[in-house]
Amino acid sequence: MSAAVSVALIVAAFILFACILAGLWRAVAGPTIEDRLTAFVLLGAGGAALFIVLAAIADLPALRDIAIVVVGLATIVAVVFTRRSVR
Amino acid sequence: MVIVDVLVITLLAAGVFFVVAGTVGLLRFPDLASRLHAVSKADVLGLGLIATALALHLLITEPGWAAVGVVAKLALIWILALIGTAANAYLMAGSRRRAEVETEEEP
Amino acid sequence: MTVIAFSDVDVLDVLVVAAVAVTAILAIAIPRRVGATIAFLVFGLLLALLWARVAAPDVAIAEAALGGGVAGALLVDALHRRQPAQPKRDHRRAVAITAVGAALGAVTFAALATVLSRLTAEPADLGPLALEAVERSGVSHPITAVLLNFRNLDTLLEIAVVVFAAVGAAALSRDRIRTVTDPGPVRRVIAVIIVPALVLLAAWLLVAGTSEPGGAFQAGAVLGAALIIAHLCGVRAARAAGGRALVLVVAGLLAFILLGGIGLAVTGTWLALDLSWAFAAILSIETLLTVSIGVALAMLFLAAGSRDDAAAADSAAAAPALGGAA
Amino acid sequence: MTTLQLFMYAGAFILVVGVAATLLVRDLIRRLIALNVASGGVMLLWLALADRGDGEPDPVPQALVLTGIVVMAAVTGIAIVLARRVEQLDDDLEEVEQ
Repeated sequence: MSAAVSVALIVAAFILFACILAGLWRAVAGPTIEDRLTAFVLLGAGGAALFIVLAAIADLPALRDIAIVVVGLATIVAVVFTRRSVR
Repeated sequence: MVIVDVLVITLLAAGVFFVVAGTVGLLRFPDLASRLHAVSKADVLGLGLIATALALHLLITEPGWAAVGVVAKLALIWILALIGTAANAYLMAGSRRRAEVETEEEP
Repeated sequence: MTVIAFSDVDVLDVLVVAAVAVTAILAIAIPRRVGATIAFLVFGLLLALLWARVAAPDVAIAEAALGGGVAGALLVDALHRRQPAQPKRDHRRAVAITAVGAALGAVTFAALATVLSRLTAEPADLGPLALEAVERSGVSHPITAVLLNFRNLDTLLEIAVVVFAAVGAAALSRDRIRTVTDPGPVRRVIAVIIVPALVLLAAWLLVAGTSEPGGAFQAGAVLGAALIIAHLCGVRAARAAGGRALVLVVAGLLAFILLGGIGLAVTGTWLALDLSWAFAAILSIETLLTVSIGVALAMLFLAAGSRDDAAAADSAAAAPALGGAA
Repeated sequence: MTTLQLFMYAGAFILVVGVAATLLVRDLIRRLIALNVASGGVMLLWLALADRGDGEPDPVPQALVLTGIVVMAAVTGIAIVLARRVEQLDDDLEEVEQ
């Protein structure tokens, strides 16, 4: 891996990490319960992005498996939360 | 090699840009619908670009069946994220709209 | 990697640990349930990242699958309930209690830190022994070897705990979350695409677990989440309640006990496996355990959410729906 | 400070904070979350210890933690059933009093 690409990957990891933590602000600020849960929509995509970037940086292939699990299960929160709206 | 590096870094930067844009939208937009719009579209696009950058980099630097397997995993992650995030946004927005309709009808 | 080595104390490690600590504090300090729950689920995701970092990918996958799956579903479903108003406490008393708690916590932390600082850097001798014996276990992945061969009594007791929790939860609540009959287009798409993908993922984790990270627990956690999603998206066959589910849950436990008996009969030792059939035994018991754990977790969820449904039914039809267990 | 120490002390800190909150918080669901946080601290401690030294990590503590995660999920499930039952009974009691 060339130095330029590895530096770019590390910078990307830091920014993605900051994005996920920033999403917590919406979880705290609300105002509605749906707004708070929107932080999860972010986790489903941004979290997976962070995991695959870290998998490339640290050479941990397991992080890609974790990313698959995370995106696969990302719908469960919304499906469970809205379950009373369908019969 | 340099051209590939430039391409990879450009894709990566574009991907990170879209994720950041989605997050800023989530934090700064005024209501749920626009926040969902920002975060569900921009973030998944960002994920796709980042996955493309990683896949391209891997295929060029370490060509072989192992790389193809990893690329398949990255593609699976992106497809699942496409469907999952869109479904999430739809369900959340629908839930909010129903709650608003109910509060309008009640009083 | 030159700029940031992932092996020494590096910026990313410190950042992840700091974020884990911050989300932990947020999860316990935010007074509203919604905020606390979300902070806890983010905490779980960051833990998964940390587990991958401490060379425990199996645990990381299990954490992501359970924290983001069944445990997340259980906690999010509890959000619908109105948070009961806290009884007003004397402010000064509350401050005093918190101060005493913080002081005791500080003392406990100091004691723990003292013990930890005296630990030697030498690893315990059990680890090398286990790693050495892996080739005689029937599988090539050390953690699967420990879980299902060297220390399978632990795993037997664990599956017993899960079975008892599922049966207990089912016994405690008189109703179950109903199957969705009219799921709507988006839920139908989830049922048709995401659910089969998750079932495939569970199968892959199960088979891969004999040689690389994965195994019955991770597969069971993913399967449980898939069953919950399927149930809430109108898949009738995914209903994890009633006699059929109970049979599936108990089957894993009974098969494990049977395996122990076979070990006793063939090798003379309870739960021991002979290398000639260890691989087949481990893979088949893992398959049963996956189904057992998955159905048990889904059963827990269906029972946990039922009180609110029952209450809603009570208020809708004035007569209390007693004995509505299906 | 080494990575091992960083992880160990962080694990001990999260454990202590979680246990303290489990004892102090009144809301049942939040108390359950605090208990889960404490278990995260214990797991961090164990896994950091499993990874000390060079070479492959010790699989025994990792297997124990894996067992612990599944047990914790089962405990969380049944505790939520109980917590909801308690709150339901509290609500019923309030209605009777009114």
